[in-house]
Amino acid sequence: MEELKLIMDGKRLDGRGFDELRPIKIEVGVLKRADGSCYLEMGRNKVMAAVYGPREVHPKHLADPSKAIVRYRYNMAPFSVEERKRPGPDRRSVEISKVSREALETIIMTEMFPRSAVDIFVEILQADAGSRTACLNAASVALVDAGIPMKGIVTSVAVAKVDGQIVLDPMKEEDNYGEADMPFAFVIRNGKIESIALLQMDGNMTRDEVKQGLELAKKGAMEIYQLQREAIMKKYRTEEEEE
Amino acid sequence: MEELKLIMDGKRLDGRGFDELRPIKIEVGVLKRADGSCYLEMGRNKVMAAVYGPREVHPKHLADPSKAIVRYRYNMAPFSVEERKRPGPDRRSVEISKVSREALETIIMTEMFPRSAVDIFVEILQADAGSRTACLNAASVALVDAGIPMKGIVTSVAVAKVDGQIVLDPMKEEDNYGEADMPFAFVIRNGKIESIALLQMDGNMTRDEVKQGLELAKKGAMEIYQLQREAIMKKYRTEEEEE
Amino acid sequence: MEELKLIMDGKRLDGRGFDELRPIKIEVGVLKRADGSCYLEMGRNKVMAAVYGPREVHPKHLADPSKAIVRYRYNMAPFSVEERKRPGPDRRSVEISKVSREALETIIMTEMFPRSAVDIFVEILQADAGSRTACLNAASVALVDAGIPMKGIVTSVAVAKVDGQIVLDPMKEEDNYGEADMPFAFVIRNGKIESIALLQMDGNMTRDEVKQGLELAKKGAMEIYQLQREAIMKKYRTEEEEE
Amino acid sequence: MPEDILVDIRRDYVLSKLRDGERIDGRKLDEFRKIEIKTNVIEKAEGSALVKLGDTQVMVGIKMQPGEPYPDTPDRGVIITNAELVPLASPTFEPGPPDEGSIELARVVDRGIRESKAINLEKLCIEEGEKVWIIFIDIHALDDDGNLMDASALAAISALLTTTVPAEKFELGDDYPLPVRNLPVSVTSLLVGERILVDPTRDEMSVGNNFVTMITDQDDNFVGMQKSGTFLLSEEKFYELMDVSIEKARQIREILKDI
Amino acid sequence: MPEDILVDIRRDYVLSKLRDGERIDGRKLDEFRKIEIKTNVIEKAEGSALVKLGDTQVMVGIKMQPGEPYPDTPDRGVIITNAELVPLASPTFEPGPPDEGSIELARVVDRGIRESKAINLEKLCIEEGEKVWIIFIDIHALDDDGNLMDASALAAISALLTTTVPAEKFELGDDYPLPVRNLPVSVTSLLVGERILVDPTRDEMSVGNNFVTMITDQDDNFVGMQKSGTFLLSEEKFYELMDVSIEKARQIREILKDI
Amino acid sequence: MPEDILVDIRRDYVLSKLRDGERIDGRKLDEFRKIEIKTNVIEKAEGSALVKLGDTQVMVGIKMQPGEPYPDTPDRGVIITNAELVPLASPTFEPGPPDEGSIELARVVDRGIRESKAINLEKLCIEEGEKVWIIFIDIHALDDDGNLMDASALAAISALLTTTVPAEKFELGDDYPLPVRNLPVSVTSLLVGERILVDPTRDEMSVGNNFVTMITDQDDNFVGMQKSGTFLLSEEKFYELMDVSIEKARQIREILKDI
Repeated sequence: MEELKLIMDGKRLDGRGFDELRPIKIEVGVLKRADGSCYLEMGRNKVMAAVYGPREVHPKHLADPSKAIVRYRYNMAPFSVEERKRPGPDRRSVEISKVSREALETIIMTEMFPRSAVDIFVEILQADAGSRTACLNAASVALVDAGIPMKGIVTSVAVAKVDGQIVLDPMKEEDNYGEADMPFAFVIRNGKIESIALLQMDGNMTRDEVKQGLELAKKGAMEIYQLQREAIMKKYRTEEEEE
Repeated sequence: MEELKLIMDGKRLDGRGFDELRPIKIEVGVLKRADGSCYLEMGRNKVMAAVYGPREVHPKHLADPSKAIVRYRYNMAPFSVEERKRPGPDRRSVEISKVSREALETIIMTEMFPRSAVDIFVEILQADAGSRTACLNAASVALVDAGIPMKGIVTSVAVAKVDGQIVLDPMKEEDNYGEADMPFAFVIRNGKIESIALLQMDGNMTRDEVKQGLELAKKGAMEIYQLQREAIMKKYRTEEEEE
Repeated sequence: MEELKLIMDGKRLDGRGFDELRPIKIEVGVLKRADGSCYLEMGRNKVMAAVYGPREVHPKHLADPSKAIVRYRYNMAPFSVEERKRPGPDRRSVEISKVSREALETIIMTEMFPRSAVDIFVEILQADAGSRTACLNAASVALVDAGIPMKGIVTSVAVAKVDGQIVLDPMKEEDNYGEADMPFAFVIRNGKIESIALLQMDGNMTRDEVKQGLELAKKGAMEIYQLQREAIMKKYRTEEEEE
Repeated sequence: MPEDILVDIRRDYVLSKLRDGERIDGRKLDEFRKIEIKTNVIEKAEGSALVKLGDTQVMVGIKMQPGEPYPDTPDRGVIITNAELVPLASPTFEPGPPDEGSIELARVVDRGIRESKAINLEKLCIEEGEKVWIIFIDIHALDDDGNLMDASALAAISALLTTTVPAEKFELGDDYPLPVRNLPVSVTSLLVGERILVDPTRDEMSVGNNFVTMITDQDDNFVGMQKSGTFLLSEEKFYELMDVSIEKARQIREILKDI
Repeated sequence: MPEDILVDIRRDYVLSKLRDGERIDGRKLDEFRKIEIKTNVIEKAEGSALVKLGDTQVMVGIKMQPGEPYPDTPDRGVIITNAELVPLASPTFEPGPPDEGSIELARVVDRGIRESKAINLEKLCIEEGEKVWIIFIDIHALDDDGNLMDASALAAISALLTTTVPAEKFELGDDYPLPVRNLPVSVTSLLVGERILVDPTRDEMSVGNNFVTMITDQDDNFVGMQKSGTFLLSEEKFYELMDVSIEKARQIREILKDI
Repeated sequence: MPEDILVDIRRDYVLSKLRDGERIDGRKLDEFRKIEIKTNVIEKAEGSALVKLGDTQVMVGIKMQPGEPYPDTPDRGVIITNAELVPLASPTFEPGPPDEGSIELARVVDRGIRESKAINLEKLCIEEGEKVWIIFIDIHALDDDGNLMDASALAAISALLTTTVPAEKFELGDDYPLPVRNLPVSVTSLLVGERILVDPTRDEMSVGNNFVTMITDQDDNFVGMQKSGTFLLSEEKFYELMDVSIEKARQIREILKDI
């Protein structure tokens, strides 16, 4: 394979600097049936999140008498990718659903709703690199929209190593041809990053590069957090105005 | 594809007139284990229907406290068609099972048997055009044989548009190369057609052709109904004689 | 296909006489989590058996109020055979699991443990001819190791017809190119063969050959039984010494 | 309040309004909800459309790739229609393989496209008997506030109208627009006693799943019909449904012509 | 009356009759029920047979098509045997993928055909290593009044005896009869205490699922055996079973010769 | 005693020891259990290894066969990693298709092998774009006494180190050793409050499934990380984990070098 130059003159293929996010668009409360919902674009990712709950658990034997169970389904529409994807979960979706659920479960006050379920469904309508982070950001907003009591908000972003450089929020080409990919999710509380809720990594990074990546991810997460907040507040403002 | 002439000199490929049914053969009570059963041939279709019930529902959570549930399984034997069919339900069978169940459920007095199930199984041993109508006719007789209380009898037949002509009870070639196919099922009560229990259509028909098709279907259904009655009565006569 | 000579100068391809077993190695109690376990080699077969129980039944509706249910899972590791085997049960495994379960269930005192389950899992790590017999021998020892009350011990061995000759414990080549294969399992009690717990056969054998095969199988089973006993006693001796 | 009591209340309300000939959202009996169609919403798809029918939302994406023709139509493209009623769209949808509801939805939508000959499949032959274009029509429900059928059918034909055959990607010459030559329109009605309610909402469906779908083409001919639900249909209503379906489809087809 | 009480009553009745050496339907211990065989009942199949064994009914259809040989037998046809215990045939059968009962049934029937070399597979090679005839033997149970095993084995060999290799359909020359050269016959017995009951009915099976199936070929050689059920078999009974199986199979083989 | 009470007792015991900075089996916080590796245990596999990590036992078998490359890497071999948590290995494992636990296990192990470029996939091309070697890495758990992750990763690389490419069997020239050029090592830690417990046992896991796995290569670079479990990780602990993972991996890598 010919060497692909992903960085030229200090700029990335799409003109971004190393520490810049892709454009983000967030809409809250876009679905009628769901208890909470959010449509989110992050670069070319287009995802829809819905939250149902707290509600009864089916099948019943899955219910936990001491707290709500949290379920998360990351699902790609067949038309969301270059080559049509066969419907239904594949191994990748199952892994992403697991780590995403674990990240969100840390902030949901599940002990307030014993024997019930909080179901989070995310549909990837168009996928680009970082779809799991886009989904987590959308899901987090949908949880707020559904009024689920939470100890903070989850905000997610990836960093990558590309042509030896650590960059924020990699797009498809950087993910495919870069040297490493590292998605994070953070818990943000009182406007500050408190801890890491999701951490994965694959590729090749030195200890220092990882450290550099974490710092960059935190910066990006704070920017996304502001957009999440604005979108939520905009909805509530609109609702108040309508009343 | 070369144009296939399906009608010549006012006759169809098998010599039938436009309003003629294929030969029909009905045998009642042919299975020991089932509560009711019927073997039916309609042209080259050969189908076997069995009814079990009212009986306990498994799994239990499917039971309805206010009435019996009705289940219908249209299943093709692997050897019933030109090219061997893989065992198990395909999408076509699932759709046919649904609309057939809905047709029969309208006449079964389900409210008499709360928490129970009436199971109707139809095996297509040989398939030709119109297998869903043959199955419904067999199932209807099997329900009578099982002694399930009903508000009428369901009789089913299709019409088709072939070389611009509306014909009754199309066979394989007419179904494959015709311009439209329209299966009906009717509820017959006190010897008269009361209403439509199943209605599907695909192809291309004008409003008038649809009307013409409905009239033709009603004529055919009345003939089939007579054969269903005879078959049932023959069985009861035989049983009385044997006693 | 060219004729393969499986017997030359009264010896088999691996130098064994007609009535000789392949080398057998048995280790008891090799797993920590299982209630009983056994690793067994029989020729090139390498199998691991584990027993769990008596324990609660899941799902609960499978429980029998009058006795323990017995479950048996014969499972081949993907790397156990020449060409990689897709994970999960195939039709052959399902049949072997059924007849093996039935063989062991005859000797387990299931009536002592109503509503519970005795689960027997056997993993084939490397397969050669006779893997079902190796598994049964391992499972039988694992049951003893788990302390499951039994009316005897099950010991299993196959015979084959090879170049017209009845031979004991056939290996792969004899199984593939021989004229018949006949696996047996016996119940041994008080050091004597009491009855047949498993019997299958395919190939072509006269009545006399079957009889000859049974006698040979009984001889082989008694030898295996001694090895099973020794392995069990060795473990208990070791445990006593350690105390 | 438990869900079944809510359903009872909703049904009573729908029925009491209907006694006065009114629908709970103020529509006329034969009036569709507001229709919004956005096309080309998914750039990675060969064609796509998001349809809003009131609060019901359905997205359809079209993917195309070369593949084998059916043996009996060696010179024609292949249509494969699939519907996913993902649990995001309704509290009653479950994850898992398609159930009878989503299979029926996909098959009826497919029939409308296929039987109206909306796509000129002869123009999708690459090499007779060897290679033709496979068209995947994937229906993805997003919000089920009733009448997914008509919303899906509308999204399907809208997405097809904006589909580009991706010939370049497969080194098969220049891209070209998918040849669409008919505009099938699906009209679904709910039958409540003697009334016919066109384009029923979820709330109206609380009175029962008594549907008839009729699909017509641009010549007002019928190309597909499906009675769906456990109820009996009189001959009289059948004829009435044909008339209303033709008329409503004509109106909706005007919207499609603007795509 | 609940089903389990009925089973108890039935079992007691079967056992009390047996104490006098009698079966509830008056048959001798080693007597088969009446056998009826109809062949060529499904014209679309390459071969077919409907077998009635008393009230037990099984249909077998044979389909053939060209396909790839197994790598280790590049010059031979392939047999694939499948059994469906459809819920039509018994209140105890469930819809769904084959369970262990139907898998065992299919595999034992298959073994009888295969090991008796009933079909001359060498004559079903089309092009060595590339293309051979695949024979699908599909067992379809219609009414299970006991001993589906022997009914299925009988239907399978009967269907094969009337099978035509559909060479013309695949442009592979003239059709010809499937080369069948042996007549395997399955005999299943129920063991009740010291008694051997040949061809058990459903009612007799209420005493326990203690079966042995033995399949012999036309030279009275054994080609397949299967002990099925949770019970112990004595050596003595094993030998008795061999004798009875050879004898009964001879009788049934006479019927087959008339096909 | 019911299982949940046992879990409570176990947890209390683990926690009370930890308060004194001790582990229940006497190990230091950053100490692995005894590691035993046996290779070439399955002759029919192209490579194999049985790893014991204390009482945890995992077997990995490698099978190789020619197959098609991925379209985007036409000149490289393909790795397929699969894990079966068979019910033999733990009372909590169920038969059936892989659940999320076994999928995560397989994918993390796969990532370590793949991202460290441990296998020189370019040397596994047979014919560019047509045929390459497929490597199946099958992880078979035998006894789960905790930390299957590290045991599986260790068994996988050990098995690969002893794998022979079976070229002769497929008539593709002489057999040759699989080209392995890196030694990824996985280190999994359990987080309990402020403590980091390396290589946790089953009993220790009773305090919660709070794991972080970090995989490093022979240059001490990170090639894979996975936080697994419902807990929050502080930045401080994250850096501590990186240090401990590098250090422990170095020690384990020494063992691998002796294979």
